Amino acid sequence: MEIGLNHYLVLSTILFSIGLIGVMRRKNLLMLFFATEILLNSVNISFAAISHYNGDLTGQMFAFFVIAIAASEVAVGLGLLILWHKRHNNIDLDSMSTMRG
Amino acid sequence: MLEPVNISLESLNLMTLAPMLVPIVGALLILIIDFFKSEQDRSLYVMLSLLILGIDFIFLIESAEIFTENGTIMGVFDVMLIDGLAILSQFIIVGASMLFIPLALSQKRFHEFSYPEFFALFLFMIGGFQFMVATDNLILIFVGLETASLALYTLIAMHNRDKSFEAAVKYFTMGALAAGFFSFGSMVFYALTGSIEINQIAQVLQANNYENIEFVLIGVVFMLASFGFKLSIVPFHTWAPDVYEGSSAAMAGYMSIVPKIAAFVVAMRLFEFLIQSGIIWLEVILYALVVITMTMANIWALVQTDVKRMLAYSSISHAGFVMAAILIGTTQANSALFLYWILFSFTNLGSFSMLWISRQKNLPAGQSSDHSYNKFAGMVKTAPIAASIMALFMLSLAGLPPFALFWGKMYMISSAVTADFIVLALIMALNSAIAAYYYLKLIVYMFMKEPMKGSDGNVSVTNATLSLKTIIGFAAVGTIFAFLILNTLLEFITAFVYGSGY
Amino acid sequence: MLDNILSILIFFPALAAILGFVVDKNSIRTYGVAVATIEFALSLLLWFFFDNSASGMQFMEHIALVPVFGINYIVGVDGISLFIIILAAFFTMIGIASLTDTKNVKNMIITLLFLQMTMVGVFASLDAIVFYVFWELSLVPMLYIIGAWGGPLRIYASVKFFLYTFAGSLVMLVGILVMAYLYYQTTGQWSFAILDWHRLVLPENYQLWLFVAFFFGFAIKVPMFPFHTWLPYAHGQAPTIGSVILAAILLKMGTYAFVRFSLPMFPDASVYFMFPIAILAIIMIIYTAMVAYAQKDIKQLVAYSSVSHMGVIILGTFALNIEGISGSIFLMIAHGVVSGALFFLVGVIYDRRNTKLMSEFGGLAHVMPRFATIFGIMIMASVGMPLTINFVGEFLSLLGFYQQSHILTIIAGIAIIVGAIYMLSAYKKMFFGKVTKEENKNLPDVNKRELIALVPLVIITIWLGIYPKPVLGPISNSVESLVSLMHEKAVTKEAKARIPNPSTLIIRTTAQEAY
Amino acid sequence: MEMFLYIALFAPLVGSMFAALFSAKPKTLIAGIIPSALLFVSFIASSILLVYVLQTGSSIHVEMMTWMATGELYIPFGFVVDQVSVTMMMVVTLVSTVVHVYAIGYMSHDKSFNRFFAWLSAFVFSMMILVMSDNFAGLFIGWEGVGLCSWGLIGFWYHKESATWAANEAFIMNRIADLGMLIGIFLIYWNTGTLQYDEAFAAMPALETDVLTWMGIFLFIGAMGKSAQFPLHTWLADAMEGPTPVSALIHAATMVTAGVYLIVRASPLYDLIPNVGLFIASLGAFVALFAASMALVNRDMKRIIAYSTLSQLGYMFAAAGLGAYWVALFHLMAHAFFKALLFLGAGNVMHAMKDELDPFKMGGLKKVMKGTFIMMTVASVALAGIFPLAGFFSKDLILEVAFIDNHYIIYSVLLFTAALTAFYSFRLVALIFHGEERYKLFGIDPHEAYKFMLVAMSPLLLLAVIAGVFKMTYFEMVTQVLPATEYHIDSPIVYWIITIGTQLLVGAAIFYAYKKYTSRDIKVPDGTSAMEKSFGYKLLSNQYYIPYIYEEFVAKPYGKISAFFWSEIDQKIIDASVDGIAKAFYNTGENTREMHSGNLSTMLKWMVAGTVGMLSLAVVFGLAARHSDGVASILSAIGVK
Amino acid sequence: MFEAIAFYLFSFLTISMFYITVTTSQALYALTALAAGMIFISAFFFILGADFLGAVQIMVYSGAVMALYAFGMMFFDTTREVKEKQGNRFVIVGLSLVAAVLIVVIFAAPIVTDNITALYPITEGVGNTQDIGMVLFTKYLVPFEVAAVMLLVAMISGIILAGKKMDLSLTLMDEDEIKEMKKEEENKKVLL
Repeated sequence: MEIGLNHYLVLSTILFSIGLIGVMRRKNLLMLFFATEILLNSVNISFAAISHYNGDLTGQMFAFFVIAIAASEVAVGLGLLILWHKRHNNIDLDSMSTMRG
Repeated sequence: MLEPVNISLESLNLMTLAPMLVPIVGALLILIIDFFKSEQDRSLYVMLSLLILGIDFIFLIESAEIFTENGTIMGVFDVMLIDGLAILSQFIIVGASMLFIPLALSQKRFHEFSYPEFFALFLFMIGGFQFMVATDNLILIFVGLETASLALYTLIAMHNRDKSFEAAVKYFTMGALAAGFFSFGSMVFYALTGSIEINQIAQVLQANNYENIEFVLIGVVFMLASFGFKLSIVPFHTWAPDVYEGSSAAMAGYMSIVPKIAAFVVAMRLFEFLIQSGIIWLEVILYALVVITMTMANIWALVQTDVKRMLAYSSISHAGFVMAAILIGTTQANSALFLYWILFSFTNLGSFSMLWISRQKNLPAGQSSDHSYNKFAGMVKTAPIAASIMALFMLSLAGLPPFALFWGKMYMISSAVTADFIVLALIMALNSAIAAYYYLKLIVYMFMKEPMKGSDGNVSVTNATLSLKTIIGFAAVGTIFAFLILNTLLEFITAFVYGSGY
Repeated sequence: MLDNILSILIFFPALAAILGFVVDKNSIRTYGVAVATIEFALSLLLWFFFDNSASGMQFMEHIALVPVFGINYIVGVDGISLFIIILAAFFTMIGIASLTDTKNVKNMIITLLFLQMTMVGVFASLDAIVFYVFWELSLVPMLYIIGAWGGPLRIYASVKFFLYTFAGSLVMLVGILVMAYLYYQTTGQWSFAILDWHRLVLPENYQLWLFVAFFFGFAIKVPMFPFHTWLPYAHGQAPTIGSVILAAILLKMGTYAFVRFSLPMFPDASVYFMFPIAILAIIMIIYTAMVAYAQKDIKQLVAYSSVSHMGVIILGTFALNIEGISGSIFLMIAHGVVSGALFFLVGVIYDRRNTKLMSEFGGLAHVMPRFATIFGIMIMASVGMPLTINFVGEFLSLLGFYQQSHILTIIAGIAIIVGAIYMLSAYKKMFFGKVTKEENKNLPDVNKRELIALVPLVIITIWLGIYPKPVLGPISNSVESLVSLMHEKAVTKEAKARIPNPSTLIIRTTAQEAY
Repeated sequence: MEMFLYIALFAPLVGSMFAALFSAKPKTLIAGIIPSALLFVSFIASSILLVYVLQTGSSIHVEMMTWMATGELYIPFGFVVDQVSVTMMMVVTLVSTVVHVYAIGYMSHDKSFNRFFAWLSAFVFSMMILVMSDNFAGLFIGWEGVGLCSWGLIGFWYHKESATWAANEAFIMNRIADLGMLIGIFLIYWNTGTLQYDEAFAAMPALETDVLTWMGIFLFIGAMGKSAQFPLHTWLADAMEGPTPVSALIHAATMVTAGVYLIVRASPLYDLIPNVGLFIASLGAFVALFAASMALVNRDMKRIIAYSTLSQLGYMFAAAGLGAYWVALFHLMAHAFFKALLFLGAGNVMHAMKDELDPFKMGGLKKVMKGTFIMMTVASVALAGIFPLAGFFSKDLILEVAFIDNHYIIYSVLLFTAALTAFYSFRLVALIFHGEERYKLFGIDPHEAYKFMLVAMSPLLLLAVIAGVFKMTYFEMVTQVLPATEYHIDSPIVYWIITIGTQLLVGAAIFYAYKKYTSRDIKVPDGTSAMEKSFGYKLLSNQYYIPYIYEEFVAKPYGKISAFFWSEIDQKIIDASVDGIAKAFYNTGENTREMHSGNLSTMLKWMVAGTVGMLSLAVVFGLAARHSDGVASILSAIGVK
Repeated sequence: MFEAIAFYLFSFLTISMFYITVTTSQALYALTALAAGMIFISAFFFILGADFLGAVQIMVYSGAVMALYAFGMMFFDTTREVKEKQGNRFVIVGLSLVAAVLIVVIFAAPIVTDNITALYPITEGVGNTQDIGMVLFTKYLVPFEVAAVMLLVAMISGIILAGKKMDLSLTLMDEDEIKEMKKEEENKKVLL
């Protein structure tokens, strides 16, 4: 059984969807951030796979930058999280709705 | 073994990097100054930033001249793309930033402006946006975008109060999701074309005659979602009012202009060729998005009780309006986009600055938000000039001639008409009427109501300083006399947009 | 000086308004009167140097504004616009002179001067965009006047006024842009100059759509049934000066625009829509007259009567012949004078009693005979008594439309009956009978300041009613060329037939001596 | 001669404006004398013009200035003095001079004395314009002008509700007719291209009969209003609320005859359309009978005279309709004299009786008011048409016309009406001047009017007696412009039978009236007698219930419909839908703002939902791409390229 | 064959790990599962011959990111079970399923693409890292540098946000309070 590009794309999509589910259902901010990591990672698989099947390095480059971006986001995200936690002693996003309408 | 690569320095066109490098170097400079001599007054950083942006502006003028002579230039392994769009949008980005930065010198001290990091991050952000617009490489767009966004999240949070944290977290989280969408979208395009440069993508897709239209569309969907977030297109707009409310008024005004023009340029690069190639689905979807964004945002703005939130929704609506340019896709429409945005910058920054000068540290009793309508009641009696200027901005935003935004609106609607989007043109026009209601509401409060009891009359200008007033005066003059420079502006923009092939 | 007189007329009040910020509160009225008088004198100068025999535009000025996009500052007057400009200057002058509101009088006068700029601008501009600029800009001062000095519902009324007209104008803006695009398609260059557009012959289906687009903007301004409901509120709530200017000048923008834009640009569409519009106009005439009869508030009554008369103007305009169009333009001026005066008169009594309910009055003829006389004259003018200014306009309008449709004119003619009904019954309620209310027994008669405003209006009403020629002549000349333009431009057979060809008419200057 | 023309025309205007100067001031005698004097000047000028016209047989035509000129339309202020208009001028100036002088006495106690003369002279001026104009538009000016003055004079005592009501009624009713007139004018303009009498009439024979018929009908509608013909007649009786000199001048002698004048003026038109003429004649005959019947039972002195005026107008229309224009005009003139006299006499009585109008409350006044008694009796005799007074020559001529033209129905109606006329006239005279002195019951102390008032009335008395003498002179003069049909019954026997028969009939009616109403049994009716309860009496005394019908089925519904239009349609439908649009937007905003719950999770869900939505559309499009043709057509319909 | 087995195995593993991450109510489980998932993903990179990427993945995620999260979790109270109020599950599941199904359905069809030319072809016989280095420092030099700036921004942001500078809010303090605070700081410095 040959594993083709489509297999990887489907896998990537499934993972992406799991990420989406996480994004939508998580109320704990930390775990919500985990879900966004999943999103970015799932795409990386596709990039690597396309890169492999096309024999082109660009995909790997993209994945590389995505990893860098993900890492930076973690830094900022955690910073915000800590800030929020310091003030409110929770990281529940339901507590975060003072602005509305 | 790999062959060594020989590259001549000339072929790199390193000059293309100059405008972007200026703010980055400037940011580093500020960091270094802070490192050696901390506890400096904010005015130092404000002026320093202004100077750096000034230099940036000069570089931009330089590259504009080069563009008029040589046309589009690729640089540094063809990653940099300095075309008319890049230059125009950078003008807007840098110009708006220059208008914004003096707002830091407010009467009262606010957290963010007291720290040099703010200015460093601010300059980094500008650098990020400049990179984002000056390339057609999705990687660089992505990285530039994230650089800017991360800095922006921090800038918002640095206002340092609960609402701003909340705003930053919301913006950040949704931004992360949008980043996921962006990378997914890029992946689809990459899978289809083996390239992540928009020109290449366009060429390959055209060569293939859009065989895999479903795949293209999926890519487009994710890109739209991602840029929809940045441009606050309904239903990806939900962050906008909260973030605007949470951040300082000055910052909110800034956010309504600069990130969006950057996103518009990328959206233009990305979607224009698709529109041109006649993908009806994209037209329909953009049509729907444009109409929904304009109309719904207007409708939501109607029911707001806080001026800043109202302006937030109004900004969303304006973004939707301008989004129509991408749908229409003619040279006139794209020129209209830039024209509109330049005029919008003046007016919107002006109106947010008016909010900024009325900012109090502690909310008086009976007010639940910083800039509730009530606060402005009877302003014409206590501060007639301020009230008149505010009214001027509101009328301009409503699209009343001969103030700045009218010309943008007119040109945009004209471009819709010219491209046979008559119904769209009508919708765009009538939306101005809906919008007029909430702008008028503020005017009504200011001019036709009695001041609230117990207000000392000084509320509306409590945060004013000379530098703030200068900026507002500048914006006001720009708003009133826009028609005088319109011809020059239009010629300039059209030449640049046309020269870049859009 | 004469080369730029129109620009001076337009921008002098605005400049004066800006300088007015400096003038002390106590002297501002004198300042305002002085400025308005100068402006009026200038407008008379314009008339003096106006070539009565020429039919084309005069005093043209041309300054490039956005040449890339064909927007130019072009102004000029012909017989159609000349008198409305004079009227605007005149009403601003007597309005300021008779201003009785003491609250924030400085803001009021500055606003009025700005308003004057926009009014003159609308009637003088010959570039669609410049026209549109003034057209829209005129909303702002009026919004402020109604909203800041109005009655209890002033905010609702002012916002309604603004939004309604604004919405209509935006549709018109789209129309303007389409028109410019069509011009661009045909000639290859952008132009918003109305005179250029007049030369553009359009296919009928384009004309229809464009006509509709422009119609929305104009009809709401006029206001035509069923877009009229903002008007009673605006009038009912506005201060006297606001109502006066609104009725006398601002409403005329709509009807003027019909003559300036719709007719010459879309002759076939005008013919096509003639009957629907005439029917709307007739509904306006009769229906609003009946509604006026049901009013309890004298100001609302005058407001509705205003709508009713605007119906006659519309009817005259869409008669599409020289008699009708000249009549409608003359009626614009007449209606401006008469309804302006009526609003002044209502203001006089409102100042004294702070109520506008007719039931609060009665027998005023006993206590205020001079007031009753002037009111009576104006009411008679309003119902179209011959030898008053209104009659000339109404007669010509109806006469003109009679050529197009007998039945509709007969129905429209009911105007003279229903008009008499509501006006006379209102007059009876207010002035006749015994003085029943104690408060009314000692009301002072009109004072000097009020007479300053009213007497000139009475004089004009009668003078132009007896001798309309100085006004009607130039109007007639310009309308003649307008009609011949329409006739030439018309593409459909029906339009050619409906629009008379003036060159075949026998224009007489004296009665034949065959007697 | 032009100078006299202008003097005749503008002297009343000057008088009016002079009196108007004093209008706000208390009574000034001079404000009455000067206008009267000026009217006399006008009368003299008119007389000179009459003499000129009589002598030369030519007419004077002047064009003062342009009024309206646009397109093909050219309307000057042009005046013409020809045989017809000079007759009218004479009548108008004479009667009005008399009335003015009379009014100086009659109104002497009124605080609005000055205003009265301003209005009255203004009326004369309008009337002069009406009769002298050389075109239909000028006629219309006068037409509306007299309407206006009539409004001002009926409602002269504006503190009286009934007076102002009557004034408005008169104005509005006239307006209804004026619309017809206006349409007639439009028709004339668009068909003949001019409004000048001479040119228009010259062009008319070339027109189609249909058009001419419509012209005739519409012009006659105009005449119907001014001359209070059925069904627009109700205002005339109500107009008696005005001061009596007004009734004499406006509502008897001059204004109400303007309709007849119009028909006479437009004789070239009506000659072309005999069917319309017949209709006019029939309507006239009907109105003559109709009005006379109402006069039979009325208990208001002035109303009785008003109905008699109406009845006589019916005669004039009958004559004019039958083409006997000069006869109509002649009767108009004679009628003006004796009817004005009658009214002025009634005014004297009213003064004497402290404004009491019910003749049943008078009786036996001949003792205290000898002069008035004589004048009213003579006027009544003239009205009844007894030889040799004016009425005989004019009215009997009309009967003859009807007879000669073989319109026997009209003839018999008119004849019967003549009897009725005699009856009610002398019923009135008998009740007022003869019988018991019933007024004593009401504690009134009557007295004769001022001497000069009686003197002022005397020219009318004279003319009422001798007007018939001028018949042939008049005929010769006027037939230079009007159709000169002489009406002679061929067989002298028939002629004498008719003439004497008529006289006998009338005499019998007079006798019967005297007999019935001079008896001592006459009481003030209290609504209990059998006659008063009878249907016929009620019908007549309620004026055939026509005012009631107008009130119930026109005026009230009009008010209700107006109120309905305002409160239901204007406010609840039109305005509510405008506000509804605004509210719909606002409510949409209120209802959907929950989308911004401020909850991050919701926001994220919206983002995902938006994306998924677009994805679904993408798939749909994938399907649609296969059926692209159909889709494209739908899309192009909404404006997508 | 080996590739297929490896693909399915790791697919199963990553999917289940990520599934645990998004569904578990224990933050610690989630973190662990995420880390595991990341490492399994790197396996795909190795399978696909992207050795450098695999290494970076492990280093950055398992090293840096996870360490950061771990620190963060120490900061928060992670021992207790995370209670999450769920709104309408139907919406969540529905949306995700629709999204997944739509994309999967489309992707299940093979992508037919011509005209794809590898712009930066993988050079045979050269190590992946070397290959990448070559491209990274020529073509992607600018993005690389911008990424460096981005990391710098992230670093500064992290420091600012989590550091002491945000402890006192000048935004919320009155001007007088700020002045007092500044004075105190001055005094402290003098004392030091």
